[in-house]
Amino acid sequence: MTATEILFWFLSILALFSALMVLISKNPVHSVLWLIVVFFAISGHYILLNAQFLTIVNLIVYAGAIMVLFLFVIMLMNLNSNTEPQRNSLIKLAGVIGGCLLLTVMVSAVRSAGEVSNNRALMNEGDIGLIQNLGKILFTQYVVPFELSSVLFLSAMVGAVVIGKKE
Amino acid sequence: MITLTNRAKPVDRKPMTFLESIYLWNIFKGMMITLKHFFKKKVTIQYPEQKRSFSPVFRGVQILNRDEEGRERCTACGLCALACPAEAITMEAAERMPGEETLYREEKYAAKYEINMLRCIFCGFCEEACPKDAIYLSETFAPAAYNRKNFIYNKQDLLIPDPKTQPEEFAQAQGLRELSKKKNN
Amino acid sequence: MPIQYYIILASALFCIGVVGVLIRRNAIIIFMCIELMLNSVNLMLVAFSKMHYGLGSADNKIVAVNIGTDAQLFVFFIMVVAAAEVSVGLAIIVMMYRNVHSTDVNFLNRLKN
Amino acid sequence: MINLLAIDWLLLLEKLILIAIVILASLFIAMYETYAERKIAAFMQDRIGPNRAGPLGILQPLADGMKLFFKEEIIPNSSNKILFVLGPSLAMLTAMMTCAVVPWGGDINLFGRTISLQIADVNIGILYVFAIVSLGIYGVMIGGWSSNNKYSLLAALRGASQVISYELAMGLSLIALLMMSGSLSLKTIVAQQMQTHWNVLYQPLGFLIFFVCALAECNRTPFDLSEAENELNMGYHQEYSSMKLGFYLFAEYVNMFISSAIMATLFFGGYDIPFFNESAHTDWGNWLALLGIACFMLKIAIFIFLFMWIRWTVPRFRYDQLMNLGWKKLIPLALANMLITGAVILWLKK
Repeated sequence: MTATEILFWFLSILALFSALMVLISKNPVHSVLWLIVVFFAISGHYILLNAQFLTIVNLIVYAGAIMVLFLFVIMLMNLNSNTEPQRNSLIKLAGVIGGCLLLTVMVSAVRSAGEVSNNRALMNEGDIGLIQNLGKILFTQYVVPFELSSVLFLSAMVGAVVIGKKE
Repeated sequence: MITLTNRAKPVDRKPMTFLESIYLWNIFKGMMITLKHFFKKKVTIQYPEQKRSFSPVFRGVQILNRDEEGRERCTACGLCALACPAEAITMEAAERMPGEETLYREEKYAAKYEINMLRCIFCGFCEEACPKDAIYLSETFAPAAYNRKNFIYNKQDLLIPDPKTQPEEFAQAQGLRELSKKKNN
Repeated sequence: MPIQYYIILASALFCIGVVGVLIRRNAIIIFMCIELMLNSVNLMLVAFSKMHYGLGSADNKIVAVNIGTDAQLFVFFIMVVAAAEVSVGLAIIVMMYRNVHSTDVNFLNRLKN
Repeated sequence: MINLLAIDWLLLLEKLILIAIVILASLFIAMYETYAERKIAAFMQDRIGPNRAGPLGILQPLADGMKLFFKEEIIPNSSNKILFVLGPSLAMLTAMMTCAVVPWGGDINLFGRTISLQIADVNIGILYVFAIVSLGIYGVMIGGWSSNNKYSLLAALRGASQVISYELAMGLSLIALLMMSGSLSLKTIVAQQMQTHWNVLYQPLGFLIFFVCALAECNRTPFDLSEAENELNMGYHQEYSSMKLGFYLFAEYVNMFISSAIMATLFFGGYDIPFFNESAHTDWGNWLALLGIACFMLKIAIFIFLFMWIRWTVPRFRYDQLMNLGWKKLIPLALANMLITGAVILWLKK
């Protein structure tokens, strides 16, 4: 076991456990906090894959902005475990079984794909994830999508304001 | 409009310009004022060590006066109790026995003299009403106490020390009366 | 790290997201599960990008500089879209809460009839 | 892949010692910031401030800390217990995490090793600071929500929206700076400023916007809406007592220290000694590094004084004024600053 492997297993288990806790927690605020832990674990994976830019963007965008918005909305509505609507257990069971089946299909697909399983993801090396390389590509090859996404952002902002406004 | 001083400025309700609305210049002016105060002389009085002198018209806790020979001046006439708007003063009169001439100045004296400091409003009417110069408002305040009983001052608390037998305490009492020591032990 | 570990981890996260969408009734939690699914896809994309980079650099050192960057930029764009989506989606949920005083998706079936 | 045995243990030890020193130093400085705050407040109000504990009152922070420690700890019955404890610890954690990327000084030589006085020189330094700052709001939000108190909740919501709004302007004001430096690493930015001039000379507007946003991010007056005493009863930490309250207050002071350090690093040359050519005096060795640290601390102290000076001068903004300032004034200004900087850089390159 190298340090990287230990970290990989730790982060994976943390991610899966907290993703499960997102589902299990009755209180929406707890769900949000567990989801933040998932995002941290995924950011940790990005660090292991030497994708530093994505690590930090993931933290800023997801943990720093999106989840704050979620938390904000939940606090504004004052939701807690008492007001939480529950599905009946039959539907829950059906959902869990469906999810497990999906997972089984995916895992078996991966196992049967022989050529992929020989490949490895490079850890701790390869500097394509560094901000300098990504920036160069982003502002040359991908400059049109980049500008389009900024337009998308602007329209989303306007849309949110229009929807949220009291008439 | 007639103004009291020529410093009054009419309220201006113009909408702010952009430069005004980022507040920078005004904040800078305000900060210069606080900086000026930063280097000013401090007005703090270090209380238990330093004490601030009372104003000459300060009306503090009452004292019962004695004459030059150390006799009590009060004759228990009751004018102070009558003048008192808060009804804080009660007294009982007694007649002077032979042999007590060194203690009391007149033939009648106050056997019991109480002022309820919780009622007293320190208006000074008792001092004005007294025909014998027996009650004065001193230049100190009534100290804090833990229960109500201690705020009812009796004659022993109010009388200033005898100038003949206790000249030092008398001199001190003319300045400040240390009631706190007596009351809170 | 073998790539299938990442694939399995990402698909497990994705399935947890799917289950969450199926079993919860709170619109906000459902929304969060969608974010979880997006994130699992992101993780997979980054892992694949590093895999391709590794393969490319083994074949040819000179071309290898940019191999795999597009996957990471895709992740970046997914994050952009997710942020936009959240701002609109949460505005919708707030509006819904204002109208029906609940975030239960079962109250949202009024278009049926 | 790194093998466990192949880790440079000496480097690890060195970094651990550095982390310990930095954390202790920032706690110590935060402690004396409370003292400085009281003294400066007093001086600006023509008083003399605390002067009983020790000579000139310099033991006052210890006394305050002791008091907080010995106070009764109250956890409200209807609060969410776990989150109630988590809130202040998160606030403290995020406050302390930022100091990892600040370069505290140049290199020093000890026992034949060259030790860099920076915990981690990551090439995404500024973005890391941003990430941690944006996480800092969780302490406030969780604390405010879990107290189960209307005032705390209102304050937490206010604080969250304030921090999110001002983060935008902060980021935009920094983009102009990054366009000039071309690097996100704080150490590189300092090195560049050592060779040329301080960034504040090129980016005065950017600095001003950054400074205002830093005030807002630290919840300092005039932007302390989330802890407004007279409107919200102390704000989000109303239900807190004892050392948990102390953590919140302490985190605020640590934040102030760190943001002063960041500002000094980005705009005022970090550990650069003004009007002094370091590269000509490399033979001074460790003394040069120590002088640099002293200079850096001096700059930080000036910023902290500025923070306090503003606190005791400017009254609190109204909530709509705060949002107006953030969205309608600072963000357009920052955008304009960015455009102008970009245009000038293009023009100079031609």
